[in-house]
Amino acid sequence: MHKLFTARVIENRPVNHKNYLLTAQPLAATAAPLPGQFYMIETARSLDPLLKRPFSYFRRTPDTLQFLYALKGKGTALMSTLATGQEIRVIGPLGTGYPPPPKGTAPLLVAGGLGIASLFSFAETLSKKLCLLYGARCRSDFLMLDEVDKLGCEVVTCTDDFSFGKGGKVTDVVSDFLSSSPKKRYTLYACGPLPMLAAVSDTARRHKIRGFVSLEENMACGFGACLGCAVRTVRGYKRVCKEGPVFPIEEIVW
Amino acid sequence: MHKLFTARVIENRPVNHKNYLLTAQPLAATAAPLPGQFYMIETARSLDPLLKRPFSYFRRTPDTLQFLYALKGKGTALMSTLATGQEIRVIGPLGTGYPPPPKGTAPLLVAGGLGIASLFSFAETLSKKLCLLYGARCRSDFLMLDEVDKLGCEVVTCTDDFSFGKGGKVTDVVSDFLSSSPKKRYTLYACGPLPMLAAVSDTARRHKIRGFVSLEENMACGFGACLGCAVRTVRGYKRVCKEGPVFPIEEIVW
Amino acid sequence: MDLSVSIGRLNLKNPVMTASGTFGYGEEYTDFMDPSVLGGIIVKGISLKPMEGNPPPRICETPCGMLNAIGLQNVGLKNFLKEKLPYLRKFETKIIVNILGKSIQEYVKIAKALDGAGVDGIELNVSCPNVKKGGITFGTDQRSLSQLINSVRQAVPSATIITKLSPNVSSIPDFAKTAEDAGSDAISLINTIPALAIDPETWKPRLANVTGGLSGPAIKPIALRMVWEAAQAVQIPVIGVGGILNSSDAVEFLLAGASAVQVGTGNFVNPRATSEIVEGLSAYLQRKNIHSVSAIIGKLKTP
Amino acid sequence: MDLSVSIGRLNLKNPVMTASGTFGYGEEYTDFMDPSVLGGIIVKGISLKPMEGNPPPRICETPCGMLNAIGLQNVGLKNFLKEKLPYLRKFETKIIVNILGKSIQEYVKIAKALDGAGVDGIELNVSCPNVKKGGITFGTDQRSLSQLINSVRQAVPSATIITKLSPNVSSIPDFAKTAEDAGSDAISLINTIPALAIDPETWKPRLANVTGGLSGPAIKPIALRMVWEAAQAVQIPVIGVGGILNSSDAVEFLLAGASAVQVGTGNFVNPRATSEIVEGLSAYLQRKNIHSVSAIIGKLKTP
Ligand SMILES: Cc1cc2nc3c(=O)[nH]c(=O)nc-3n(C[C@H](O)[C@H](O)[C@H](O)COP(=O)(O)OP(=O)(O)OC[C@H]3O[C@@H](n4cnc5c(N)ncnc54)[C@H](O)[C@@H]3O)c2cc1C
Ligand SMILES: Cc1cc2nc3c(=O)[nH]c(=O)nc-3n(C[C@H](O)[C@H](O)[C@H](O)COP(=O)(O)OP(=O)(O)OC[C@H]3O[C@@H](n4cnc5c(N)ncnc54)[C@H](O)[C@@H]3O)c2cc1C
Ligand SMILES: Cc1cc2nc3c(=O)[nH]c(=O)nc-3n(C[C@H](O)[C@H](O)[C@H](O)COP(=O)(O)O)c2cc1C
Ligand SMILES: Cc1cc2nc3c(=O)[nH]c(=O)nc-3n(C[C@H](O)[C@H](O)[C@H](O)COP(=O)(O)O)c2cc1C
Ligand code: FES
Ligand code: FES
Repeated sequence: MHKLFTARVIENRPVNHKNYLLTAQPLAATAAPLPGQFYMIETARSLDPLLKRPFSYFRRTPDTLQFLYALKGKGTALMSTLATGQEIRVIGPLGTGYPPPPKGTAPLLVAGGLGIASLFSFAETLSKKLCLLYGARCRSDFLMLDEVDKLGCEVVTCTDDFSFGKGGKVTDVVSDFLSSSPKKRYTLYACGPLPMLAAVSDTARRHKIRGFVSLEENMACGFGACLGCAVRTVRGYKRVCKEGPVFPIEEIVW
Repeated sequence: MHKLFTARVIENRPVNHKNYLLTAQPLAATAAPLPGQFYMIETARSLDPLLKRPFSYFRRTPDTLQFLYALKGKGTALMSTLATGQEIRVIGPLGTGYPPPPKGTAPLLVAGGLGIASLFSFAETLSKKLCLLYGARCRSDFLMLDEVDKLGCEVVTCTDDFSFGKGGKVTDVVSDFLSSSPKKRYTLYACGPLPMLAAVSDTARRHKIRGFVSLEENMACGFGACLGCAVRTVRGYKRVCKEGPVFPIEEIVW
Repeated sequence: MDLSVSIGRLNLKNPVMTASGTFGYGEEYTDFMDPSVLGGIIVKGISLKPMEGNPPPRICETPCGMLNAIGLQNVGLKNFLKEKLPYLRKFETKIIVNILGKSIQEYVKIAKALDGAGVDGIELNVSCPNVKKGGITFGTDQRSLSQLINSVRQAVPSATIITKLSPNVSSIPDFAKTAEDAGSDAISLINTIPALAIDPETWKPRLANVTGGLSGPAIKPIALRMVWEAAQAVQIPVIGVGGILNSSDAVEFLLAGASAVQVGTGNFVNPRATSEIVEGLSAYLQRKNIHSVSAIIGKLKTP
Repeated sequence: MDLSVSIGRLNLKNPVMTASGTFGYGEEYTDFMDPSVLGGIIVKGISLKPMEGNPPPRICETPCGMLNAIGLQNVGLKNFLKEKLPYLRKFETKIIVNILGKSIQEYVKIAKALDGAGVDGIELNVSCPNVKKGGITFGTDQRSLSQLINSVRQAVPSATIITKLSPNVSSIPDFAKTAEDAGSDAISLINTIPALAIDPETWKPRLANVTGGLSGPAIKPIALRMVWEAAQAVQIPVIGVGGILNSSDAVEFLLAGASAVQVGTGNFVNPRATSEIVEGLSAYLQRKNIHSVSAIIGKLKTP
């Protein structure tokens, strides 16, 4: 299997005001990714941007990979101009995936905004018994809601500005959710902005449930060589790209 | 009039194995170029390539500018991927144009390969009394021959490898041409590779006719500020982008 | 919105200047912008006698940067005063002249003439070989640098003197302090970094001069580090130069401690760059609800 | 096609090596290429005791380059010998270990242990502060550098010692000669250039360590100039490092006088870069009808 491969852009379209969905077809056999893993993607054939950018895969079909990405800086700006047919170099799948929920616990997925990009494929692999709490700043920030609905699982949406679903931060919703179903044992899986992850981890600790968070850090290589993506854990620095991006909540020093 | 403007790509298509024709529409009023002038074109929205690239304009229509360009290095490679609708920043028109032939002389245009890019628009402005000698390495290197035919003037083509038109180098053809029509007085205008320009200039000198050559030099600014595009003349260094690119033959120190 | 800053006794209406050698004598940019919007114009390096410069090729592009070996081509002091200065004077901005010489005497002569002609400031380009000292450049030898600045200071006691530091040293703070102690009113940095590019096909250097000076965004992180180090070492104003293309780059330099910035290669990439930076700075401060540009100078938050 | 080159007593099957700190301990690249195709692997800098490194963020991208402040994180000498070296030994290539210390004694201890363990060579990273000399780095002080190399030379008389020069000096030839005179078998250059990047929104440096080392294509023209200067100054082999992404970049360094090259940041951009460079060099020589890579070393055509 080749972890460095060329893929052809099949489609690259905006899904809302600042997010795109890229569908690419690897031109060689590649390893199947595990939910939670990511790819390093060449955003342009230029020395600027120099480095590839890390993206979780959103979904895998038999012969394509899909990435859901936000316009952030110059790499993603150029990425959004990739045209159908163009070829891009990609490295992956990389990192660790979400571990399956231990027996006797139900998976509780918590996505903040773009965090859905990494959790969606995980949700797909789980039986429909999972619950997905999906929060965003406002109604228009939700991504791929149609696809999320199709998952057929319990979905609770919420918005910071009360414009859709429950009102309030997803962290509060998690807290309420756990308090209101004290009998059931959950394993938490969270992906989203760092402050959200910290708050959710705290909630998990308070409710004494285990959980995993998917972290981000600036990356040069994505495959463990540069030591650039360090995150402080209880056992010293670990590499987000190699030992992560998914870490057990109790390992992270916030 | 704005010398720095944004233009929208109308069409960007290959005309043969290594040359493209870019048609762009300035989005603001710009000055009308004189034949022989050039534009600095942004080849990509990236810091690499950093500098714009100089290109003669091939043709001007009421609302577009056309550029005929060869794939050379990274700038032109990226330029060839510009898609219809994309916007590029352009500076121009820049430099001096071809001066009109002095009274009593007939214009003799000598184009070597891509040199046609700069001479074509000049030929368009001249009465049909001109003669165009157009040389290329081989048959497939000729560009825009249909358009050249439409000029309606005398056209003599030649190829180094005898595959089309007269056989032999365009420099020899110039020499033969001048020897065979000794009565007529010509003003020579040449654009093409440097060795060709040197040889043609030498021929002009031997036949005691005046003439002009269009030169190239690496350029950073294109508008006279960096002093990067120096060419040695009998009166010291001059700027190809400002005092040129068209220079009287007798000024250049070869 | 108060964009004004002071460089010694010189008041600039805003901190945006052009870097020497990249703005001609001002003429070339009037097709694109109004030089009067600038804080200052730093004129191409002027020598006592005209210099014809290096043979071509003089420039080439490198990743996110460019090399130049113009060879200090310039019209010389006399022509500058007669032909170029009157034109420059028409713009409502400060005119600072970058000067260079092969000996201290040459610098002093030029400085005196320019001061007499009423230019607003003098920038010492010290990347030139000191012929008296066996060709070592003034900019990489603290003693020569100190003597040079001292002599110019004495010759033109009331002129605003800016010393433009070479990046080609181990310790920028040492040279910054040398310049301050010797009486410079301000320092500007960085000049281009000596570099080389080779054509792997022809085996020849890409510049006729073999080496050239690297400029552009490629060197911005180096320039920024040096400006930050220099600003911590001296009390006099520091002027940041190196790879600035837009107002966000300029803000980085101001935060690192620069009181003003110069734009060089950026003028070639976008001939309206400087005027857009003036506007961009103003918009940035407005957005951040800050009323004076001086409030952000040196405000880098370090742990 | 003969791609072999010699670095002191060491014979490399080809001139392509990995730069320290960018190839891990070899494990990470086996998904992409076979490290046995390389001329050599330079291992991440090893210190006497394990070092945990700097807090994040440790890296950021800059125009055509990147900054890093990894903080010399490494497993330490003991773990390296026990856990990493046996793995590295499986590749059919030379293993050169980059070492660092805060005192000459530390360097000597590490060098002796590595020499005893039979590594193929030792590369001295001299960009570390010399605690005995008040923190000045070995790499920017000719006397400390000379003492350091001398001491290591005496401690491991038959080892191949490569001194990795800091770019942070005015005169590379002086430091190259110092390394040669003190008994280094070869020099490699350049290490990263100290640099800074700032986030104009948060006013914070982009790296937790404030400054970091600039690497990548942005610095290639500077590295190339320094390699060219160094190669003219010394007889010992020079190893070129800085911004090499492909075989055409490697050819530039060989023409400038490098006997071998190291690829650093290029490994991140393209994890197959080094093996593609080996193939590309071979194809280049074939196309040019040259039978041995040594025939192009130092063949830059200057006027
Ligand atoms: C494991 C992982 C998975 C990710 N998955 C997704 C995803 O599915 N969809 C999505 O939109 N984004 C995802 N991101 C974030 C994405 O990588 C950044 O938004 C992107 O790199 C920004 O690039 P830029 O050039 O547009 O921004 P710039 O700000 O111009 O980037 C500048 C530099 O910062 C680095 N950088 C900036 N933000 C981040 C970040 N959050 N993480 C890592 N490096 C960063 C870039 O790599 C680059 O070196 C993921 C990040 C990681 C680490
Ligand atoms: C006045 C003028 C008019 C021109 N008109 C045309 C035209 O109509 N059609 C066309 O195809 N080409 C024309 N050229 C040449 C064209 O500018 C180069 O082919 C182009 O710059 C190559 O860029 P690159 O990035 O693809 O090549 P690279 O080799 O990667 O360029 C590297 C660097 O060299 C410079 N450079 C390389 N070749 C030249 C050159 N010949 N002239 C100036 N700079 C150069 C580039 O600007 C760049 O800085 C003209 C050049 C000049 C000076
Ligand atoms: C073409 C060119 C010519 C230059 N000429 C001079 C000069 O005459 N005197 C001087 O002190 N610096 C000169 N410089 C250096 C610039 O003023 C500036 O210090 C350097 O280019 C870094 O800034 P930048 O990255 O914004 O270009 C020149 C730079 C370039 C690119
Ligand atoms: C992430 C990273 C870590 C590095 N670690 C070391 C190191 O431990 N020891 C050392 O001598 N150089 C180290 N370097 C410097 C490189 O070996 C090399 O000299 C420099 O990056 C320039 O080459 P490049 O442009 O090809 O990256 C490191 C560079 C990077 C980017
Ligand atoms: S990104 Fe290089 S080690 Fe993680
Ligand atoms: S390209 Fe700058 S002066 Fe001609």
